[in-house]
Amino acid sequence: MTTLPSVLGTGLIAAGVGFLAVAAIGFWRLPDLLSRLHVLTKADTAGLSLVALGAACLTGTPASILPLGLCVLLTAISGATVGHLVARSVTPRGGRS
Amino acid sequence: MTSDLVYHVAGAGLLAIALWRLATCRDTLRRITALNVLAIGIAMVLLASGHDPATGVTNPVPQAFVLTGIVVLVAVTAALLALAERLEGSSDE
Amino acid sequence: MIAFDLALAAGILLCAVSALTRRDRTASVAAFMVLGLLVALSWVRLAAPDVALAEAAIGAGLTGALFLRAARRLGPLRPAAGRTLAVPAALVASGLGGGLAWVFASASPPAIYAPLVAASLPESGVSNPVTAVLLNFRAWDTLLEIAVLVVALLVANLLGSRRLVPVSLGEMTLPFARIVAPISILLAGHLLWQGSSAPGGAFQAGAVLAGGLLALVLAGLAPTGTLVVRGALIAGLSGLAVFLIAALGSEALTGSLLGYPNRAEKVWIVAIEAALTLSIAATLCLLFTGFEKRKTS
Amino acid sequence: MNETSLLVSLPLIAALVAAAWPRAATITGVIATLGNAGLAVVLAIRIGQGGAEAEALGGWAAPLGIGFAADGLAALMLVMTALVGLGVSVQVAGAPLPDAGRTGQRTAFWPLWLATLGAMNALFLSADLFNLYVTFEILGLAAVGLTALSGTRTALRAAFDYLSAGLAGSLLLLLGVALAYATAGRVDLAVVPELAGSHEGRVALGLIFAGLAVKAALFPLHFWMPAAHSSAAPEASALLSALVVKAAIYVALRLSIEGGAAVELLRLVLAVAGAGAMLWGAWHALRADRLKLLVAHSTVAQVGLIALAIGLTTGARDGTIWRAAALLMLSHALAKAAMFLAVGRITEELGHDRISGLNREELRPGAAEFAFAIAAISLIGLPPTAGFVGKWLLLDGLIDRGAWPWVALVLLGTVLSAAYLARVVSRCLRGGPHVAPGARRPAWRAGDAAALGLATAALALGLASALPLTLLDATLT
Repeated sequence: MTTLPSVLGTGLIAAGVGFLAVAAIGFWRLPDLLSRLHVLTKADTAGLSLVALGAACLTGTPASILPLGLCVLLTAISGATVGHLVARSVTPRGGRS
Repeated sequence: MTSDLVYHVAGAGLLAIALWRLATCRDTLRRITALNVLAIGIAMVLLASGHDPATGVTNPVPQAFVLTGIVVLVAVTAALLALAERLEGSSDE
Repeated sequence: MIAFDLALAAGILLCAVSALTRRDRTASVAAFMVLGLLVALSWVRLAAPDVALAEAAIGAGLTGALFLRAARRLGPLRPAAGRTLAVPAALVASGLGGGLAWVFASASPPAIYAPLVAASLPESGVSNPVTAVLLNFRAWDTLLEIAVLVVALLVANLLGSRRLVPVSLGEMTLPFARIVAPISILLAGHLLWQGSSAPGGAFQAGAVLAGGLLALVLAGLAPTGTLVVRGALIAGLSGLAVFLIAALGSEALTGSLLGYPNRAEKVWIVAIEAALTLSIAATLCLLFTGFEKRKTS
Repeated sequence: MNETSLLVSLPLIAALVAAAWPRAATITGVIATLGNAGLAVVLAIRIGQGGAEAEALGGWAAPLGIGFAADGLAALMLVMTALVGLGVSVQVAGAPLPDAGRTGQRTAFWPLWLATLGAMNALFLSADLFNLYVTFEILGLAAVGLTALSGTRTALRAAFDYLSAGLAGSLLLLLGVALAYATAGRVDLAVVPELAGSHEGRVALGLIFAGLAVKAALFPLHFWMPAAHSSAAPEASALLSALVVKAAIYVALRLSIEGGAAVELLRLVLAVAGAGAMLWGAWHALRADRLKLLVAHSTVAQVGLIALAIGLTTGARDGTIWRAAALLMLSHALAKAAMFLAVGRITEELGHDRISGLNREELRPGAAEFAFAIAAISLIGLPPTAGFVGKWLLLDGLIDRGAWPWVALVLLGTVLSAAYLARVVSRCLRGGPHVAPGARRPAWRAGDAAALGLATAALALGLASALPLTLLDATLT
């Protein structure tokens, strides 16, 4: 069972979960909305991509890589868009940040 | 202790919380949320009953019941929310 | 895995309490949506992936969106008048919950459905047992369930629920809508086709399609004229019409309501499911966007 | 094609047509209601002659599939629904349309009524607990639409309370069905005797009955009902009070027949709740100041009487009491629909529905007042109406068993109903010196014809009560 892809996959997933944990702690500890957003959008995207990559290594079939890639793409784009919208809603109208 | 028992207890817990909220709260949106939580609780005990820990398979018939329940619930919730919004609007007029 | 189950159950209960006690409406709706996602996860653990898909898409996603719309329109929670019933009600409710948990945990159903489903599955035309139950063995339940959706649509139409007017979200949202909408169409088709042999089916596909359509509407990319709303209403009604015609047609052919002709079951089921997918998507979309443009606020 | 399939599918198809083409809504609605009545009568005749029929939908036998059980009781309910529906449809189709708002209301009425009709038919035929839950949801939503039809704030408030109470009731029912599955492993109606044999099963039946009690507005779970039934438009009130409430009662009756002697405790609770409802409803009807509120409270009382009859059923199929309950349901449906339609007409003529204002000098009593009086006679249970036959059978069965306290309660309820209905009848049928010489007569409207027709049907069924009773003999065992 301890082949290279499985070790690599487990490592990647662990790293991804670490990213997500850091993001969660940041969300909890940081003082204001914009810095919380900053933490969430970036660390989440990175964490999820690492988890997906790890999962792809673990399964190793092309059929599972397509949905995983789709997951990463959708989370990345929706995370970015939602982050933008939330930031916009708190920025004073007309003000550029 | 099996995982089925955990979900039975969690489902009953959801039922208890929802019933408590239904009995004590008058706010329309809160009541609708409580009814939704109640439905989730029912679905959970139903699925946990249909789960066979020996084979790890869940009976498809209760699964179909829960699926039907989810769709029915979103329809009724939408109607309730439309009524609640209409009520709110007519009190302002 | 028992530790995971315990943690999940604790999270579910925590979210439920939070959704029902937070004074801030948005926070309460957010807790409800997280509850839906955690519940979907628990249903994966209970080996019910079809239900998990539907719960995530409909229970958490669309219901949550409906709640958010209502939270916005209903305004903040008014402080309740001083009621002292909370403690006795909590005692009664926890007693009831404990009793129910005990009753449910002590009951173990005799295996009646499982062998019947297993024996009849080869004749049902599909190999996903949940789809076989929903569209063949107990198709009458499903037909009536679609009727519930139709009646909800009629009630919303009657109430003239206020139409959602998309505010300008800026051009940053355009790429999102432009990517999500086509993907949702592809995904809906995939779920629909896959439903006959693996988790998926008309409800999951319809919900995903509705999500894609809503992304277009909210980004201001979809037409919202009166004619479009009317067309969507007809599309919402058409699913039940197709199902009813198929029911009566199958009776004319085989002498039994919803008894599909032999060896053509899969064609009938997939055709009905395709019509249902479109109609469910239109219905869910309309229930969210509303019908009437009204001037109030 | 089979009548049962057409009975459940035609109303739904017509509802879709009426919703998609609002301009053709009235004609579609009238044709579908007529067709439904024809089908129901044909089915009832066939069952009366050939006995009960059972059908497995899609060829999948219960417990896996869903069965239709078309027996005498179901056929009686189908005919009842068809008759009341015909009356109400005549009233709606023939009503004058003074303004555009009314037109919108009328086009919205038809799809909702047709969906109600389809759901009622499906409910009466269904022999599966989960399927019953789904039909209840259609019925609940359509009924809420009917309540909200008039669009006033009180109607909307009542509709909201109605829908949330109805949803809570359905969810209790669903919880009971879930527990029934967890106990017995299946949910078709034949499982009820098995459920009655174990503790868990009895809890499941208790939950189902509690859900039904909420839906039937049984005391003390009736809080939502008088407001909903008195604030809706008259045609909607007639449908809600005469038919929709009966759906839950019908299921309670069906379950207690199926359950046999084993559900004794539940039935006792039902009987006590019924007695409570009878007294509470009568008390509030005696004190009501508005006509519609009086009629709505009288529904609480009458439903209580029917629940009492169901509760006192011994479970044996040869008993008379459950037949009495079925007959009381039929007579209450016809009389109550006639009464609400008549009240609608009276309100239209007078411009208000205050009971104290029914003594008027400038307006002669018309057909609506007459219809109200006949309906009242049937509700009180005076001969020769169907209500009389129902009450007679009930008392007969109770006296046979020597259940004297219950006999006294039923008689007390009868006296009370005579008292509160007399408040209205004595005022609106007074002629002679009270009416000024130049008093005008109210104009003749379709609503009068509908109310009179339904009231006459309640009267005629008393004379021809052998028909429903022979039909009931063909009830499934």
